[in-house]
Amino acid sequence: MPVILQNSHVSPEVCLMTIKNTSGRAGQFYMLRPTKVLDPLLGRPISIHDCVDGNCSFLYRIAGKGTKLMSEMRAGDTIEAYGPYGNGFEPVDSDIRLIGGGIGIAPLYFLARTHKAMYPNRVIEAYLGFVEKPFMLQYFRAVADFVYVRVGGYITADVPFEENVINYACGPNPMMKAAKEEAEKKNSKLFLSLEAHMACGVGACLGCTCPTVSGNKRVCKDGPVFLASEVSFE
Amino acid sequence: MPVILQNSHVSPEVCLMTIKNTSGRAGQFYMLRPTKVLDPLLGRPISIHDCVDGNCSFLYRIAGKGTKLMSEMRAGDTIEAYGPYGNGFEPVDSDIRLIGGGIGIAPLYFLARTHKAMYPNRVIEAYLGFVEKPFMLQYFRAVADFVYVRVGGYITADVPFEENVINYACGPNPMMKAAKEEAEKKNSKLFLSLEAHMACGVGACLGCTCPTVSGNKRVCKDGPVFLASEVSFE
Amino acid sequence: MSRLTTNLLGIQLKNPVIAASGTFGFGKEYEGYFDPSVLGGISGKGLTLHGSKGNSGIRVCETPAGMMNSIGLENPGVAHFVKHECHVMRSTGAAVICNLGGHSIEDYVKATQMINDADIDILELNISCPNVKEGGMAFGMCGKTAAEVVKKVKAVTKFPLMVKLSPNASDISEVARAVEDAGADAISLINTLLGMRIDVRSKKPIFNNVYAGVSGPAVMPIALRMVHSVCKAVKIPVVGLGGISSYTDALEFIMAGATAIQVGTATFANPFAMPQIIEGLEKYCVQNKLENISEIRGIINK
Amino acid sequence: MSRLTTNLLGIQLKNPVIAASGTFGFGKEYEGYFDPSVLGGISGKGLTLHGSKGNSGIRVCETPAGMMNSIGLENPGVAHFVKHECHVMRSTGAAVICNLGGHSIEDYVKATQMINDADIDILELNISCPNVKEGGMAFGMCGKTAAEVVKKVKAVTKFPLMVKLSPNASDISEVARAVEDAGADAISLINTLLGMRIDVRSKKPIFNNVYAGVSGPAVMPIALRMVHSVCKAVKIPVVGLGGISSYTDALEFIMAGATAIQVGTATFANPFAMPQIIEGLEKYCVQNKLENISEIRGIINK
Ligand SMILES: Cc1cc2nc3c(=O)[nH]c(=O)nc-3n(C[C@H](O)[C@H](O)[C@H](O)COP(=O)(O)OP(=O)(O)OC[C@H]3O[C@@H](n4cnc5c(N)ncnc54)[C@H](O)[C@@H]3O)c2cc1C
Ligand SMILES: Cc1cc2nc3c(=O)[nH]c(=O)nc-3n(C[C@H](O)[C@H](O)[C@H](O)COP(=O)(O)OP(=O)(O)OC[C@H]3O[C@@H](n4cnc5c(N)ncnc54)[C@H](O)[C@@H]3O)c2cc1C
Ligand SMILES: Cc1cc2nc3c(=O)[nH]c(=O)nc-3n(C[C@H](O)[C@H](O)[C@H](O)COP(=O)(O)O)c2cc1C
Ligand SMILES: Cc1cc2nc3c(=O)[nH]c(=O)nc-3n(C[C@H](O)[C@H](O)[C@H](O)COP(=O)(O)O)c2cc1C
Ligand code: FES
Ligand code: FES
Repeated sequence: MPVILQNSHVSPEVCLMTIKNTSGRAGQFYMLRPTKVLDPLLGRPISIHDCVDGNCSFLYRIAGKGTKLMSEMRAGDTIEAYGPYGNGFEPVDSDIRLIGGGIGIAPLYFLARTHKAMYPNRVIEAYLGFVEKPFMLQYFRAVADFVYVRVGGYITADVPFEENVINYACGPNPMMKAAKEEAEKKNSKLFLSLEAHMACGVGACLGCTCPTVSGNKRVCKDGPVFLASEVSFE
Repeated sequence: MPVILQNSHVSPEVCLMTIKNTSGRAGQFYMLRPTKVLDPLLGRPISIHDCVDGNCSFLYRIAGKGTKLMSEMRAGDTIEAYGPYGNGFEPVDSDIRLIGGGIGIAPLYFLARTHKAMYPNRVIEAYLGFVEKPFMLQYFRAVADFVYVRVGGYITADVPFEENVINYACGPNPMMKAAKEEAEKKNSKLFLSLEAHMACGVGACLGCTCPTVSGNKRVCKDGPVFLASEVSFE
Repeated sequence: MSRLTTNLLGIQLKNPVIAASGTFGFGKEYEGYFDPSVLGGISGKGLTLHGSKGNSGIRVCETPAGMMNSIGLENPGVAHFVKHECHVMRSTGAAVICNLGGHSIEDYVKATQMINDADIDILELNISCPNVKEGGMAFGMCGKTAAEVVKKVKAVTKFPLMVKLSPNASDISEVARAVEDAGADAISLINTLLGMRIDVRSKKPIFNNVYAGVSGPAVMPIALRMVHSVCKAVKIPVVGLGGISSYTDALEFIMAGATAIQVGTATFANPFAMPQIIEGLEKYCVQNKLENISEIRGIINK
Repeated sequence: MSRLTTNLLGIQLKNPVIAASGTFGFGKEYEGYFDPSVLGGISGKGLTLHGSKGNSGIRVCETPAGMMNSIGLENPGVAHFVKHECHVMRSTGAAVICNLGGHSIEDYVKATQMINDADIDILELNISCPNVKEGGMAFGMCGKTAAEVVKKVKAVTKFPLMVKLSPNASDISEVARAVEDAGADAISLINTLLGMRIDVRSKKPIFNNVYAGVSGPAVMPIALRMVHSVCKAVKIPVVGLGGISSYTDALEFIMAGATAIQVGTATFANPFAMPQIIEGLEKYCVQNKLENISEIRGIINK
């Protein structure tokens, strides 16, 4: 079973865990189970925040029971980690803009790193919104060309959606809905990394479906990354 | 929540855990819960194996889910420990004989230490039976005047029950039943520390009752130590 | 009046948290952990007319996030209760609920008459114990038999009558309506769900009775659903229980329509469960600016 | 013949472990973890005549040692299954069980006729889905309605017919006897238990449908009890499921009388659950010198 290499707080509510022998692409996620017993039962979907030398790190917010337990684990403990799951972000040779809301910034960092490595001459701008205290800014500053931070309110209001820049958004649903509307107005291409309650993570249970223009899609298997124009918010 | 001071194997199947700020008399027990989640749900009754400077130690066999989890805990972890529960052994100014079967030896060590401290001139003999490899013998040798060990078969067959020596037995039910029969034949006084599945440990649920000559008794509250002559084995 | 004060059948409970029958003795066993006077009420161990030694063999075992019991209503009998235990319960300072089981309608009626001499607040009629061979749950399995015993008991009791329903009933809302029509003043639910475990080593059922009652967090979603549908089916107050182990669990039952809640199995796992739930509800009211917890009662149905 | 070979309605299963409907797609989703050919069988996602988009809103949530789902039978429809999915299932190498739900008797019958063109081994009639508004579980709630649909389906299907029962039925043994009399060749149980959860923050039920189905280890003792009583009530083979997550759980069901078992929720928590159960059963047979697992089937009743 995968071993935890380190696990520490980056803020009172947010932790960073590195798990040995895990891998994946930006935008993919793992189902993490912090117990060996039957409660909590299901894995928790957590995006890959970075991956270096075959060890992925995960940035997670203590939201409830499962993430609380995760936050109490220590280096050397083992954790059930199933994945990598999902399609991940499609790397495109273009300037890109990252739009992150709260813990939604987690997968965007890995995307930024991957994009910079593949297309070093392309511009990466990060628009990061937080309800309270921002976190992980230094990470984004190290890799993005421009980092804009907002505390409170909607970060999407500040993003200059443009036709020739591709946008990637991850955050709470209302933020993503707003991003979709803004992007469509400006005719700007936008990818969303969606959230949904999940049971299996592999496409077997149909617990995570979201309606799209081409019918129901499974967030875990067909996503979590979708072109915003295809997603039908309820 | 009580902190674990140390936890280590004394044999592949048996561990010794010391928990800070716990207390009690020989023959009493704690309900230990190795998780903060809802599975396993109930505390596990484990006898006090020793108590030094306000820290009790517990000798336990990995029997199932709960004790397995206990065995994986480490110094510094916290554990839910409720107790001390039960009546414990009554110290008597007499020569005594301890009869332990397998992990049943756990509470007898503390009894021996207490007895030696109170009545240093009294003789303590320990008859310890094991299915396979014996464990903790050095502990008993340090405090008892005589230690007899049997591997396989019934230890009770080897115990010279005598009228003027008080016997204390703890072990699997068939052993205790045999001890009772032998002791009665020889008119020798015998105390038994009984086992029963428990839910509450405080006498509230009636889950642990055993039939006695004076009606049902709660093993957790009225016991776990009973005069053998009062216990009615089914 | 505090934010948690709850009126149940004319009795002022300090708060809506009641110790469930069979899990709290007659009120004194957990005194080492907390003062039972903090509780809204205590439902005592289920009584039967003549008392009983209960079932033989293993009586409790654990299941995933739950437990099973086959106590079989071990109890000292109604006469002993009236003479010795009801004072003990009264001395706790919590409202006193007397839980009564039985094997026949005559037993129930006789016992009810004897309890009239006791100092209690509410009579909780247990027609839902799955662990006794005759009677018990059998009365709670359908509306007709349930109504019959409720009518007879209601005719003789001088206390407010709460009837405890079985989740094993065919249609629990139907049973609820029947007991309401028969004169019940309140309903409590759920008792334990019928379950079974096998010891694979001995190749025998764990319990001598083969089946036993499942309780604890595992059954919480099932209990909540039943409480919700009974709240919609009847007008009398409903006391919800089944797997409650945290104040948010308690809130779910209250939001589904329960007037009060009971806590059973959770206390075994965590002796402080009830005081913690009370504290959690109190804080919730403060944070959400509720003058009384009743403001959110049944809110999901509104 | 291996120690685990199990004959179910004339079909030779490699072992008695079947993936439960709705938890294993059409057999390919867990290929990254293990080769599905190791399984005794696979029951595919429940189909309906015309297919369905399923329910809106949150569809799964966790409960203590269990989960709830309100998928609402999202499926591509029978025609699509016959054309595209049954070959996929066949290619896994495990026995192919087609799970069929429906909203009306006519639907069930029409769908059954269409499935006659498919390459499957067993038809599993789902009269127990709690998550669809019309039909579904309604058919499985009492013996009379259950028998009616079973009779009509049995008359037209060319495959062995297994009927999947609902634990929410009034008297599950009565339903079991009724479907046996109506011509069912086997029975599987349990489907999910009706439950509910409330989001205390939004003060609304978690699920748009309010109630949803509970599954997973939490329900295991309840499922085992029902399987045991159905095994005693009928002569046809019984396939047991509900909360099985280890080989000892599987043994309990087999010792209670089940011919085979299914595993659902456990696979979500641990993708290797089924291969581990198979391995555990195999070892158990070796250690206990069983030539075939069937030697302990129903042993607690002997
Ligand atoms: C594809 C994907 C990637 C994600 N990546 C991250 C990440 O990198 N960092 C991070 O902090 N969070 C991430 N989340 C959200 C994270 O999964 C939830 O916060 C987490 O499951 C909460 O679990 P809990 O036990 O702490 O909370 P509880 O409320 O106790 O969880 C109860 C149940 O609800 C589910 N649940 C609760 N909230 C959510 C949610 N927002 N999304 C999905 N399921 C939920 C849980 O998985 C669990 O099954 C991601 C979600 C998805 C779908
Ligand atoms: C008063 C008393 C003192 C004890 N002292 C010790 C001790 O010092 N060292 C030690 O190793 N063991 C002791 N035991 C036995 C110990 O409680 C069990 O081995 C333990 O509960 C098994 O839990 P598990 O989760 O590992 O096993 P599981 O089989 O997974 O347990 C399942 C359930 O059954 C109960 N259970 C299983 N076996 C027993 C048993 N033999 N007695 C009571 N309940 C049981 C568990 O408590 C749990 O609720 C004592 C028992 C009692 C009653
Ligand atoms: C050990 C035990 C004994 C019980 N005895 C009784 C009883 O005597 N009378 C009764 O009405 N219910 C009895 N119950 C049922 C509980 O009061 C309660 O209805 C049930 O356990 C569900 O609640 P819980 O999940 O909070 O425990 C008993 C339950 C347990 C676990
Ligand atoms: C997400 C999910 C989807 C399900 N879909 C179906 C279905 O389509 N048809 C069906 O008969 N049962 C369905 N079930 C019920 C399972 O097949 C099984 O009966 C139930 O979950 C109990 O078993 P378990 O505890 O092992 O999961 C579903 C269960 C779950 C959890
Ligand atoms: S989580 Fe099961 S299909 Fe997506
Ligand atoms: S364990 Fe509850 S009375 Fe003894």
